[in-house]
Amino acid sequence: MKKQIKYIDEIVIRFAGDSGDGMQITGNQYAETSAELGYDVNTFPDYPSEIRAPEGTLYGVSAFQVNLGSEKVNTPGDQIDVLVAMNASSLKVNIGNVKPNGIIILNKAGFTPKYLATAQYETNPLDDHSLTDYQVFAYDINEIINFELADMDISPKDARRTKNIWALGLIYWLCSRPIEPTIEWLGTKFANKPVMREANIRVLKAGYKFGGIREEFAVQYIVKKKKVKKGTYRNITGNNAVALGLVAAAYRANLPFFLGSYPITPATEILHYISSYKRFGVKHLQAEDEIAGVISAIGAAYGGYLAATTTSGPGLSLKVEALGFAAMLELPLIVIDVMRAGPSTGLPTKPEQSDLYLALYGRHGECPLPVLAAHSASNCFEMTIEAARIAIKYMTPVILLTDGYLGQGSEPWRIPAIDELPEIEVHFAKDPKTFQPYKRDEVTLSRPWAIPGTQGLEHRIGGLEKADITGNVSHDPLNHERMTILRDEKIKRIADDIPLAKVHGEEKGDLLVISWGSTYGAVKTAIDQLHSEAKKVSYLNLKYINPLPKNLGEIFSNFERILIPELNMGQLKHVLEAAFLRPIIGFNKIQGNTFVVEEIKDKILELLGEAV
Amino acid sequence: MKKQIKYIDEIVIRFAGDSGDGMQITGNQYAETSAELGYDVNTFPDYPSEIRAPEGTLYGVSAFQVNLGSEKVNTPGDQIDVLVAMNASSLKVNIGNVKPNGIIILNKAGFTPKYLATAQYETNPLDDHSLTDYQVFAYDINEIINFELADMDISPKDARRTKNIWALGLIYWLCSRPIEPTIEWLGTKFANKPVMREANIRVLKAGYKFGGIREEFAVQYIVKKKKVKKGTYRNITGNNAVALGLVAAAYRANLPFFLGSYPITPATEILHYISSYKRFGVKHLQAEDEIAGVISAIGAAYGGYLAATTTSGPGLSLKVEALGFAAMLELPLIVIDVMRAGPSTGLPTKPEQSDLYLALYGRHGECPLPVLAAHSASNCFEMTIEAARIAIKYMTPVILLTDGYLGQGSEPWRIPAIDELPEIEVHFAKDPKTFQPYKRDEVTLSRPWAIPGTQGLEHRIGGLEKADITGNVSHDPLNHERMTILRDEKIKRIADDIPLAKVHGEEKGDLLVISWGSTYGAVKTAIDQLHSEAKKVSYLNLKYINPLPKNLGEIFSNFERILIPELNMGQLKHVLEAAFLRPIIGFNKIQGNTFVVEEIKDKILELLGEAV
Amino acid sequence: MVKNLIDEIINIPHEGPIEYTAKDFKNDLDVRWCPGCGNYSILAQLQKVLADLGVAREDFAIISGIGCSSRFPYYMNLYGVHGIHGRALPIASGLKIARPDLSVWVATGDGDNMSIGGNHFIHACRRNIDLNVCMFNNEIYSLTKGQYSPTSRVGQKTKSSPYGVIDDPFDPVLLALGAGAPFVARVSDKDVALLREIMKQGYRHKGFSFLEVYSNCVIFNDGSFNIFTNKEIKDENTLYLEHAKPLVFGKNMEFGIKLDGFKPVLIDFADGKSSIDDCLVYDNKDRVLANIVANMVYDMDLPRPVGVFLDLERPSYEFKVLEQIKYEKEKKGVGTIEELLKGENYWVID
Amino acid sequence: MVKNLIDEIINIPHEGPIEYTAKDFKNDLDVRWCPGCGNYSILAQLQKVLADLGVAREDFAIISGIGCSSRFPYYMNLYGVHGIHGRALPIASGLKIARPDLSVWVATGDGDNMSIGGNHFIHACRRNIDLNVCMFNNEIYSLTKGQYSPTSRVGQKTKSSPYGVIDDPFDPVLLALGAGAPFVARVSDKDVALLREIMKQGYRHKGFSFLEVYSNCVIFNDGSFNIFTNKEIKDENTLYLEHAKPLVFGKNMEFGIKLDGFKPVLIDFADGKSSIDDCLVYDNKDRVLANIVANMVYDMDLPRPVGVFLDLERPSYEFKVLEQIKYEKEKKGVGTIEELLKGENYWVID
Ligand SMILES: Cc1ncc(C[n+]2csc(CCOP(=O)(O)OP(=O)(O)O)c2C)c(N)n1
Ligand SMILES: Cc1ncc(C[n+]2csc(CCOP(=O)(O)OP(=O)(O)O)c2C)c(N)n1
Ligand code: SF4
Ligand code: SF4
Ligand SMILES: [Mg+2]
Ligand SMILES: [Mg+2]
Repeated sequence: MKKQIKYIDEIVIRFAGDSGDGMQITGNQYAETSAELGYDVNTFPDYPSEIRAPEGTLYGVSAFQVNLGSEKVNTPGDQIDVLVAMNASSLKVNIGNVKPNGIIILNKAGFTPKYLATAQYETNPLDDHSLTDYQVFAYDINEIINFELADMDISPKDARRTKNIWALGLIYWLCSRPIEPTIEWLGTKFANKPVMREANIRVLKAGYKFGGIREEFAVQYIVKKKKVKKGTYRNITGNNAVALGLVAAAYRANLPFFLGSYPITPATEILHYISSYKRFGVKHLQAEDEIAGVISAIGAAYGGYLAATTTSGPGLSLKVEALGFAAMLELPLIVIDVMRAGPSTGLPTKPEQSDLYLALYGRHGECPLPVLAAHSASNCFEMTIEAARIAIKYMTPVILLTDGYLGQGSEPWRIPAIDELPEIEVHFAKDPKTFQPYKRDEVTLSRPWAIPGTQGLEHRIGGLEKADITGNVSHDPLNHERMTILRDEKIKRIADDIPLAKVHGEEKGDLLVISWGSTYGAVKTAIDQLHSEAKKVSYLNLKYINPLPKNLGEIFSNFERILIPELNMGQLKHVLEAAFLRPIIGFNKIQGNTFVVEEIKDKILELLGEAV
Repeated sequence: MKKQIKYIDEIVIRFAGDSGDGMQITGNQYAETSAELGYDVNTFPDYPSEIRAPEGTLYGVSAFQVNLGSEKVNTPGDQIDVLVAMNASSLKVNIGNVKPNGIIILNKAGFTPKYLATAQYETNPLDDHSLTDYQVFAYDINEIINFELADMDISPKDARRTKNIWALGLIYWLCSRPIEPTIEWLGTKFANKPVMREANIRVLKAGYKFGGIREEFAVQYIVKKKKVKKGTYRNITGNNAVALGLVAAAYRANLPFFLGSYPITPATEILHYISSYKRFGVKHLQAEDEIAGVISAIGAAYGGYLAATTTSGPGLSLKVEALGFAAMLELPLIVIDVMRAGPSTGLPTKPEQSDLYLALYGRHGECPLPVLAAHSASNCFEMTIEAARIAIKYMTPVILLTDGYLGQGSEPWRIPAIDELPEIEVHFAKDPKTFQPYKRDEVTLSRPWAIPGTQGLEHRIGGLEKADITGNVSHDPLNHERMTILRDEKIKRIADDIPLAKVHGEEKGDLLVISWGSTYGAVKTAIDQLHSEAKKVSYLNLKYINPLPKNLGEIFSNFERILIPELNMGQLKHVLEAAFLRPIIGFNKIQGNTFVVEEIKDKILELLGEAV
Repeated sequence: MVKNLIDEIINIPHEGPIEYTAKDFKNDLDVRWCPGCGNYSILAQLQKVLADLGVAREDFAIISGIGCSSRFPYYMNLYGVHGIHGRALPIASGLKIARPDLSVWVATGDGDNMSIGGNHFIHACRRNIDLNVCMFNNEIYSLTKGQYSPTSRVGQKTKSSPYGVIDDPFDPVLLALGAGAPFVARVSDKDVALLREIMKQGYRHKGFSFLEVYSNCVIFNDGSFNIFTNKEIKDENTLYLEHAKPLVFGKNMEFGIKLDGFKPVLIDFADGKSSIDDCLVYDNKDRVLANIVANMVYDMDLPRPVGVFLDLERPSYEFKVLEQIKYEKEKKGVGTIEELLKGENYWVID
Repeated sequence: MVKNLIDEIINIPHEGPIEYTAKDFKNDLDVRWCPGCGNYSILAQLQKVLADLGVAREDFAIISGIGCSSRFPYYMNLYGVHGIHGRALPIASGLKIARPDLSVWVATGDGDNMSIGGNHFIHACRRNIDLNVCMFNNEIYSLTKGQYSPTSRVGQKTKSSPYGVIDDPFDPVLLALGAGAPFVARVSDKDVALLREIMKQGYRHKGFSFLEVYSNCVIFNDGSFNIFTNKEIKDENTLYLEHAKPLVFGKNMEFGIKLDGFKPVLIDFADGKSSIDDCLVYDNKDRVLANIVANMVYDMDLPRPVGVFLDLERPSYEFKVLEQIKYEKEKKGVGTIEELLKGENYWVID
């Protein structure tokens, strides 16, 4: 049957089903194979906080969204082009985000009265004409599969578990994509389960063929290929990128690496990755709690390791005392906070940017620390290395903020060559004649790093105030003031050592929009679109929050108004208002999810006086 | 012998000696008896962080300073009129603060070569003419005492231990004060040790007589009596006042009281007091750590108690996660932070005001809490009750900041009649028909307090985000935003319920000086003095830091310049700059001690363009 | 007399009879555990047990930390607090000290209670506040999707130990005994009758009672207690401790445990040389014996003891608080607020 | 080969002979404990012991928390960290995992280690990192001027228990055993020879070793260990445990301990009915026996056992970390950074 081919620039597909339906794995496979073909891809998994919620419930819906484009895509996409929904609840939860005339592929087996009831549908949406605005393709996928696998010795339950792969096959057809990479993947995945391997490969092929055969599928799409820079690529989530960044930084510093951590959503994957790097010589301790996690890292740093701790909000709250201690010891330490919606337990699986205050101000006593923010999954790699560089050079804990959206979302990443990575210089103290534990470098104000095992440098450090230079305990009033100022000044001087902030768009003007962390995706996309519509709005992405880039004040003075969209009640706004004593316009969303591009565009247009 | 009598307004006396010399007890007794005579008194103990440092060392000096005046005295005094120094180190450490021509009473027995060596004196100050600017009275007090007690069956060691009391007797003579109250006190103190009782009483009398007999004492002082408001008075430290405030607040709320705490300098005395209040029906738990301290208080609050936790910086750092939890539960809780010099262990026995950031911003997620500050020892009582009132009315944790200076310093306090204290209304929910765990009061936005044991109100609360009104767990995005805003708005509304800020001096003008917490004493005194010199400077004491008094912005707009002296690097300055987007002049001291009046005066005069 | 608003509430008589069925302790929220999760059984048993205690429903409180297991309070129609991770015991302690009139229960996990909450746990054991603690031990962190816990076994492969766990686990019973807990018990999720019986015994015990429940996590650690729960083999692998009864076990009670010196030794009655009379008669009032028997976990050839290891009574903490208050009031008189504010050294100016 | 700056330092040979006297381990800071404090003795013994171990001074590290006792590192001329309250063990754990080449010692107090640091303590016990922990037990919080600690006795009056402590204390030895510590010992500050001997034994033990030292606080809890330190009476109140030796005690070794079943019983050789041959021969490789003997603290009629309760060897944690790394490297090849960054699913565009 001859089908029409449509060339498009982007396509957003969302796979939705029960927690047990394998939607995460399906979405992930689709994203991986897409990226390998050279598309740009941005993904986000969206799953319930219950491990395995009861079948068919609204809160049990698990989804995985993939935005695939020929150009750089910075978000998983606002609105859905193609929704795959394995049951009634999956339809109900997601229908609101499907584009008008969008494609919806449904499994009829998930629309029995039982499923309709758990989805709290009064009438069956397949019959009640509520879906007329969409292109709906509904099949009893279970039955199709049974038919396909009829000759195999496979239990009905196992057969049913392949339905995600059938849908994937159909999607491949729809997007004119080869199925071979996935066949290969299924081969490895089920290497030890030949029956499941065969079943899955069969239904993948069947799904693919289904699109070609059935009349109702009249159009096939081809997403144009982008030109990509030469190089080696992989798909990467922010959490994976952090794990790699940590090890790469240690490598560049010629140090071994230690992680002290305690599991917590959505940061745990970093611990998982690190714990699997044994043959890369990495050490870690899954500690008894967050306090022991960070404190053991401090112990390792004292021993000369590049050391880190990884956590999310509640964990960061528990590490507060330890961070003050590390600041006083002036030892390097990387603290990764993968932020989630708070306060308290809050919405543990949802992203938010509300730990900024805690990162900046959350220690007793005068205790400033550098705070950085990563803005995309792959940028997590770079910023982790940057955090390590600063930590070592300035002998200080550094807090790097990411969030659940960055940590678990993925995008393709060009793997840098090792010598593209910044070199990190470490000079352990060695000379007993000149060594003084708190004698500072004149430029950086950092103290020497002297590690046990070095003959003649035996010295004691601790949390009590210490005398300038010697590091002995000191109760002298003026010394305390001097040391407090020195510690503060040391952090301030980092501003001389970080890149200036860069404005995109006009250097001077009416409106400057600032993104930080994960708002980057939506804001950058919105700005790109507005720029292509010739709107006058400038833009800046902030990666260094303490200290701020040195030119920020000057940049600000060039704009009438500043807008900061944030996933919180205006924390960065507050910080920058205090820093520059001028009002900033906040745009805040506290809904446990990120901005969509349209929201940002609308807000900017509103400010530009253009009704939307 | 006829002596000259001089009438004076104020006298600052400092008792200094080894940790074992009983200086704290002597100073305290002098202060107590002074206050009972109707003087105003302000004291500050200044002791080493070592429990019992080696004899005669510089760091082992323990001192107690008392400022006694006919009018209100707000500080323990900048400069010393009379120094009692029991050994060479005590002289060396304190001489810098003695007024020119001030009186110095020395124990020669503390100036042997051994003591001179530990004090690191090259030459003996008694002989080297270095003390010519002072009125020095040096005696071998040990010998005098041996003589006085020669006929008693007392060990030389015990005899020597009375030397502080001899000095006290001499001071009483010098200030023309009766010794009877102290004789009575010695009688009780040594009720079971008749020998020590007799010895101490004898030397007290001997010291007193000594002044009268010896020629070199030509002048006796009389501090004029102030007119004091009628009432019952006692001397009180800030920590004692907090303990009383907690129990009084519970009484006014018709609730029992619970304290969950863990010892930490300089807050521990609050725990000591509370633990001694058993016959007042108070309960407490000395917990295994700070976390269990605050969490057990949350448990008791859930059970309907007025509950509190008391700590200092490192402990507050540990309570961060728990405070976010309490904020989410919306239960009343009083958190007392007796601040000390940080960061980390810092200078544990020294005051500082550097926990303000932590109190305001130190929680992950969006989690604002009310923050109050007490400004004098006795004001700790009032502010504790105020913290309780707000906690209960708004169903929220409230942080009250005091510091080591307030906590351990003392002043006379007119004991209020019970009905002078604010009434605190508690309405436990009772009606199953209308009860909803998160249905808010329309005015205060606080949720009902429903305690176990109430039939029909069984409900669950926890740290996960909850649905508006029902309090069920909710992952709904818009609900999370609504609840975040409601929690924030609730705290903001407290501004409608607290006193407006009050300006002392002109309502409009060039310079407004702001004090908070323990800077009150020095700032208030400086301002009073400047006002009496007709200087144009206005003044305001800030007791509510979150939310701020509603009229603060208006007040600020009436002044060209604002000055905030703080014992930190400018935390309140930063907060108010952010709030009002205008520059504020900071004046900072980070030396583990408070401002002296002169420093503040000088700074103000400098700003007023009057050279000093 | 000082007014006390809490007493006013406590003193309101309960309306209607105090007669319940398990259903009265359920609420209408969906239980969000995975189908087949061992926690369901524990929930069902506790609902049955509480219904039988003759305590008014409003006089219970159920407290937890964070974890799959710690969702427990949401599924009970009681006063409840879903705490933060590791802090169930301090919440419960504060509540019980404040409100000795309540029956306070704690639901916690092996991670919640033995990892981040370990300090509170050992202190609760020694402090002896009258709490009833059920620890759902699935030997894994489930809510965070499968990392090893302090009770996971050496070699166990989990998401955070892809090459196998290398730290030795706690034995919860031995830890509780070492920390001084007066009531210590163990049972598996499948032994529903015994589970109910021990819950009741824990309730009757006035003081801290600790119950470790083996709970099967079907997702992240399925089958880890199979040998103690699988009908075919559990009898030969499980030793039920009963006070004042000889230690016998096996499908047909064909085995026994005797002491050789202080070493528990397995005897097979079939060998003709020994009989039930040689068996150790268990005494759950003896903390040394509890320790000896608890140490059997280290010997893989011996059956796993379950039941009540120790059941000692000593005055509970919250009771001693009240006693101390009473004593001081009797000794020096009930304190008034006026007296408190005045202190000992006051003076009057008029 | 990947460059490793730490190895470069470790590989620098020690200059000069490794021969020390105690003085080499002192530094010139004033020791700021009260005259008469029991801590002095512990300090002196450790300085002597370390001098004798044949370890280069720079290869020691001494870690503490906060308390009078935790000032310890300041008085040793070694690498040292004066930690924060309760956190000595995690600092030491991180250090030792990172640097197995170091000999890591921990000085801590009963408050630091058993109160706020209790969780780290029990986890360190089970995890078995090769640390040598000396806990200075003075049964009080001294640095904060005298509040009761988790080892204070019931009824003890302190600043925070003016009417007497009401919670039962931990016995540190029992807690350590319950938590799975492989090496557990107790000694008093005054028993200097034994103190040194046990410190050495702890050093030789490859794994976690825990030593409780009774240390007299002359200011806030003077004399609390009098019956175990006072020359007149200590002999009849102290039982020295020696491996493979019968348990005898008394001024003239006139008493012994035998087991009656599993109960330790005092025997008086003077009664003519019993002799040294009836005495229990101690075996510090048996954790059950260690428990039985440790439980003697609850019987006031029995002497207090001191010495090494348990001395079991099992592979230490940091050793197993290395083993696991080695195994994985051997199995799958040493990983390179390029390989790590590329991962398993990469593609090349050219
Ligand atoms: C302070 C903090 N740290 C970590 C977490 C993440 N976390 C939630 S539950 C859990 C482990 C739960 O294990 P367990 O108590 O055994 O419960 P289970 O899910 O196995 O029933 C962890 C680490 C958290 N919520 N809070
Ligand atoms: C986080 C924190 N909480 C509390 C304190 C106060 N504090 C210092 S030492 C100490 C107790 C020390 O007791 P112990 O470990 O027995 O030492 P000792 O002084 O008796 O030798 C306490 C509570 C602190 N410094 N930090
Ligand atoms: S993940 Fe495991 S413990 Fe959690 S609900 Fe599912 S089966 Fe139960
Ligand atoms: S207070 Fe006690 S423990 Fe502290 S130094 Fe003095 S005697 Fe030693
Ligand atoms: Mg578990
Ligand atoms: Mg102690």
